[in-house]
Amino acid sequence: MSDPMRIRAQSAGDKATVRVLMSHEMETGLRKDGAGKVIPAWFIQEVAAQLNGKTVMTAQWGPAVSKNPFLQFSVKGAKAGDKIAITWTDNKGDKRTDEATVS
Amino acid sequence: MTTRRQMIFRSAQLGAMLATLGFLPGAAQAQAAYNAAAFEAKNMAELMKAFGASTPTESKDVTITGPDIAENGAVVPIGASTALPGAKRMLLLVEKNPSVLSAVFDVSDAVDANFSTRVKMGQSSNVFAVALMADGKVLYAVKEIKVTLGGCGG
Amino acid sequence: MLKILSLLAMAVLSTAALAQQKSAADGIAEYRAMLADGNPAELFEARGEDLWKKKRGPKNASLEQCDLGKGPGVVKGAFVELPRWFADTGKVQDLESRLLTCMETLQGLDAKAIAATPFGKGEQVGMEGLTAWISAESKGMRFNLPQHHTQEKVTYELGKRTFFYRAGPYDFSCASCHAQAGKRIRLQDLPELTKNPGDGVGFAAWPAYRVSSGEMWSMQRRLNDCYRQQRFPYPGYASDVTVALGVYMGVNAKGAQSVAPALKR
Amino acid sequence: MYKIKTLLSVAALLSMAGCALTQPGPNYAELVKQMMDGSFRNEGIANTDRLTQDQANAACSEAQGANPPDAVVEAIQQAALKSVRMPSDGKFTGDWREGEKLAQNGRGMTWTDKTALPKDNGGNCLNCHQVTKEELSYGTLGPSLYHYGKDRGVLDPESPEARPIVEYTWTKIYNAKAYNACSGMPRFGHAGLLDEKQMKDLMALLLDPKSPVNR
Repeated sequence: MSDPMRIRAQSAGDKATVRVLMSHEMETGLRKDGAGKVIPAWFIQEVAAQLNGKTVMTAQWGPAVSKNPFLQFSVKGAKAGDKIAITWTDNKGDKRTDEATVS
Repeated sequence: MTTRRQMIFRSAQLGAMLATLGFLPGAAQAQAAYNAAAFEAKNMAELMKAFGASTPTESKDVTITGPDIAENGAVVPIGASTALPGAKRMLLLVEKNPSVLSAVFDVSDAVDANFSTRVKMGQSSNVFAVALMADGKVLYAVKEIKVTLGGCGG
Repeated sequence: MLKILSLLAMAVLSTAALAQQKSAADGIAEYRAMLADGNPAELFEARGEDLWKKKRGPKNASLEQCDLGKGPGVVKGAFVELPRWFADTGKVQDLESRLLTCMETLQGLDAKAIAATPFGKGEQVGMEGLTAWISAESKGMRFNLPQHHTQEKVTYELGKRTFFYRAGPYDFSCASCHAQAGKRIRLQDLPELTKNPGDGVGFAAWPAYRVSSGEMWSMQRRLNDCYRQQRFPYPGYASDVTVALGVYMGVNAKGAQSVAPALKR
Repeated sequence: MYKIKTLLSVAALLSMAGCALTQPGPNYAELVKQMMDGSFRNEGIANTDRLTQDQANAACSEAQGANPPDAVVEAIQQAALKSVRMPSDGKFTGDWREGEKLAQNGRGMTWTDKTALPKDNGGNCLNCHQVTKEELSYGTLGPSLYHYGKDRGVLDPESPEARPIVEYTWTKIYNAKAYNACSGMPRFGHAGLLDEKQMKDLMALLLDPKSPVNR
C-alpha cells in the first residue's frame, strides 16, 4: 500500500495554488542494485487533478521526475472550502487518490 | 551570449526532438493515452540528425524556471509557464538525460499554464520549457543548469 | 544585467577563481531555497504519526504511552531535550534508543532485532517516520538538554572524548571535520560541533530528508555514515558511542533552534 | 553495556571517596575504551582493530584539538620521519593526469569498499584542498594546493635544485605527521593507503609545471 499524498491548496485572489508531495520510488529502470542486477522501472506515469469532482489538469510523467515527486500548479476559480483531489497512476497500474480542502 | 547561428541550430535540434516525440502539430494523439514512445526517446544524436517539420521558436513569452546550479542532480526544481492565451500543453525537457522528456502537462481553462516539479539530471544540461499552442506554434525557453553531482548514478 | 554585474565583480575581485567560487555558493543557496517549500520529509511525518498511534506488536499496543522524557505520551518539546537520563532504564538514551525501549516494553517488539535491522529495511522504515514526526513536533523550539544527573554529565565527557578520538586507517576523528568554523568538505559546509553552530545547523538539522538518495535519515543514520566516512568499524544502532556523541553535540547546541526534519543534499 | 555500568559505578564510588583521598574523577580513558569496544563491530573490510590507537593518535586525541606536550610532539615527528621510504628508483614524479584522477577520487577504506588495496583507494585530495582553478568543488580543511609547484619555483621536479622541496612533498604525502604531529592528513604511504606509483602521480600533479595545478 502506498503512503498518502500531502496536498496543500491555498486560495489567493481568484485562484488557488496547489502543492502536492507524493510518496513514490520513481525508479528509472537504469539503475543497478548491489548485485549488479537492473532495478526495474517503477514510476508514476499519469497525474490528474480534480476540482470538486471535475478534471482540471492531467499530466504525463517519465521516470526522470524525482523520487517522492513534488508538483505545483494553480487552479482558477478555486475558493476556500472547495475540494481538490489528486490521482496518480504508476507503470505497474497502481493508483492512489487523495483529497484536500482549499484553505 | 547566444549567437543567431546557435539559435537556429538549437531550434532545429528541438524540432527534431519534438517530431520524434510525436508532440508537434500533425502528430495528434489522444489526450489521455500515455505516450510511451515519447518518454523512451533516448538517443539525442539520432534525434539531431532527423531534421524535422516545423521549427520551434524561442520565445520571451515562455518561461523556464530553475536554479543556475543544482547541488544534487537527483532533485532539480524546474518549472514551465506562459502567460500567452492558447497554450495547450507544457513540456519539460532535459537535453542530456537518457530520455529527453521529463513531464507533459495538459492545460485546461481551469488551470494556469504554469507547472513546477522536480526532475533528475544525470549531468549539467540545457533544460527546456516548451509550450504547444492551439494555433500550431511551438514556443520554447531554455536555461542551462549546472549539476555538481549527477542524479542517475547507480 | 546580471552578466554585467558579475563581470564587474570579477574585475573587482583579485582573482577570477574567487568570483567563480562565490557565484557557485550563491547558486547553491538559490537551489536550496527553491527546494525549501515542499520537503518530502512531510510524507514521513505522516507515516510516523500513524505508526505512533497504531496498535501493534505482541501486546497490541500503540506508542501513545511512551515516555520520551516529559511524561508518558508527551511528544511536543521532547525532541529538543534528548538524549537524557531515564530512571526506568537507568540509562542515558537518545530518541531512537528510547523508542526501542518503548517498542519493547509497551508493544512487546524485539528491540535487539530492530537495532540489528539495516537502515531503510523492515522496522527501520517505521523508525524513519517516527523520528521525523517526533522531531517535527518540536520544530522551532530550542535545544535544552538536561545536565542534572551524574550520568548525563559523565556521558557528556565520554561524548567529548569520543568526538576527539582519532583512529582508523585515515587517523580521523569527528573533530577532523567538525572542530573548526567555516570549513567545507568538497562543497559541503561543515558545522562546528564543539559549540552551538547556530539555529538549524548540525545537531539541530537532523533527522533530514536527503535529496541525493531520497531517504529520510535519523541522527543515528547520520552518525553511522559519519563513522563510515571516518573509516571506522560499524557503530551499533543506538550504541553507547552514538548516544554519548548525541549528548555532547546536543548539550553544545544549547539554545539552537531545531529545524528538523530538515532537507539536506 | 553491563561492563560500562559497572565501570561507571566503580568510577562514581571512587569519585565520592575521592574527596578524602583526592582521587581523580572517573577514569575516562578506560571508560571510553570500554564504550568503543562495546559499540563497534566488524563490517566488510572495517574491523574493530581499527579502533586501536598508535602513540600519535592517542596523544592527539588526548590533546582534544590542542598540541600535545613538546616532547611528545617531537617524538611523534621523529618517528614519523623515520617511517618514510623514498621512491625505490630515486624518481619522484609520475603522470599528473593519473594524479588528478586520484585527487578527485574520494573512495577507499570504508566498510562499503571491497578491498583495502591501494588500487581501490583514492587520494581524497579534493575533499580538503583546492587543487586546480577549474574544479570548484573542493574542500577547505587543508590549504589550497593551486600553484603548489609554481609558487615554490619548481621548474623541473627531477632536478637537483628542486630536490629539497620534492623530498619535503614526498614526506608530507607519505607521513604528514613528520612535520606536524597532529596533522589532519592521512598517512598515505605509512598507512599503506596508496602505493609508490600512485604517490608519484600525486607528486606530478603538485610539481609538474604542465600540471593544471601549476598552470
